[in-house]
Amino acid sequence: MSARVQEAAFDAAAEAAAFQSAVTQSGAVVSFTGVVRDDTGSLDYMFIEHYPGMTLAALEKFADQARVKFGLEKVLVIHRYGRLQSGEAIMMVVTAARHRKDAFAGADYLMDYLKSRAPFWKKEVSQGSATWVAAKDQDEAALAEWSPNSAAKES
Amino acid sequence: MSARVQEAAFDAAAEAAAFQSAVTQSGAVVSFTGVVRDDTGSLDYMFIEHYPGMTLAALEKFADQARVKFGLEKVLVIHRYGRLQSGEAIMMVVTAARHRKDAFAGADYLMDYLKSRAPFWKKEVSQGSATWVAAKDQDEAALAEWSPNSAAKES
Amino acid sequence: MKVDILYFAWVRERVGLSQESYQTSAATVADLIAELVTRDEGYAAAFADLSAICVAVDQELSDFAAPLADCREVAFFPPMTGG
Amino acid sequence: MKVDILYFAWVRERVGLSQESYQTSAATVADLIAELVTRDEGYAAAFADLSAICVAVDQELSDFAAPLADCREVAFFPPMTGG
Repeated sequence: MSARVQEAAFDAAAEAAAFQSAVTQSGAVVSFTGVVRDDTGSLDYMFIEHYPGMTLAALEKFADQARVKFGLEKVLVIHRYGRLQSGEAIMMVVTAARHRKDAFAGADYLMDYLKSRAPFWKKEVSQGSATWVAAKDQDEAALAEWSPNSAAKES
Repeated sequence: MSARVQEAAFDAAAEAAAFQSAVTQSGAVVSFTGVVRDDTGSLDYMFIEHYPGMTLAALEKFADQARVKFGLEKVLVIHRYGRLQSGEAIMMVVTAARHRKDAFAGADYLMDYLKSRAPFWKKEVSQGSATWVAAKDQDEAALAEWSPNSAAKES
Repeated sequence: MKVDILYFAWVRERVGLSQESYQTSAATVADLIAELVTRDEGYAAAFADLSAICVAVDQELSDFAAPLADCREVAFFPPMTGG
Repeated sequence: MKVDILYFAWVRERVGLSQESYQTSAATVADLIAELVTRDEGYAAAFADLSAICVAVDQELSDFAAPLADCREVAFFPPMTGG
């Protein structure tokens, strides 16, 4: 299992440490952590809805794709759902590879898939008023760059 | 101070946790950890020599460059010297930015500079025989891609 | 054919349901949507802008042209915003 | 002019010194190397392939054309392999 979906908070540092201690072949470990930020100073909380029947399988699939595409030794994806406060970690991705460029690219690739293809929806609740976070065109564009027909990003 | 040069081991997980708790504006935190690997199963140890008068200033300069270029909220670079065993962390880079692409690019950029422009030299000692690690053409090529005249990687 | 339909995020809020079991003879996802929007204002509002609607058929991301034969579960939701 | 010369990694091993104080009237880094290689076999071996030699003048990465006027410290080393 490379992926976990959970409501509970996780300890990003402890997860990264456990991941790294299980790596034996790789000289490069990259981690990404996404954190709830309160840009306006008025966020009460963030609520993340997901599609329980589909979420874990989707994350496992993206992790496998990244592992194969970049020759990763090991991949970890953790994504939370439910209610989160400003400053809490939403999710993390960790990759291990022999070469640093593969570890970076693997994590970047996974993030692009998680942003636009994993069944999560974020709602921001500020001063009692709830707003669903809109998908960004740039997230879709970032994903498109990994396609075989794109000139960018391919090694 | 964004950079540290030290002989002693460091706790990458604790460093990442402390870094993240000091971040207030950024939703994206990326870390890279470089680990000594024993590809042949015969490594006695790795020895890293450095240029004490120059090293810290070089790391601080690269950290500042990355901060400005990618609008990073916070940067950390730790690099060890001296004798390291297989499995030990050599160095780490952590970046925090509002957007994930900047956090990734900032860490990637810093790694390219550390690989080819920071005054460290690695020696591998295997079965009593010492070999200086040769610089890789691909590391120099990776660095060149950040130059303003390169088509790649510029946002 | 009886199919479970799931709604997420603001699609769920507009429809007013998170899940329902629905009897249909729709051949494709597009046909199913055409049926649903006639049911009441909530459905009509949820599917007013189809460019903002994504669909999964049996828990795989799909598209409006996908056939529904033998399918058990269809889910409608806005573009995903994970990560 | 007296200048501190530092050697690192295999340059240091071939020269046989990590640091020395050296009296020179060399105008550039290239001139300084031309003087050093005549001193003994160790220097000659260290500087045999100049494409494998990097230089820092007063702790800033530099090149062989750099002038040495007013400089206090010159360091020679192979391409760096940090990270």
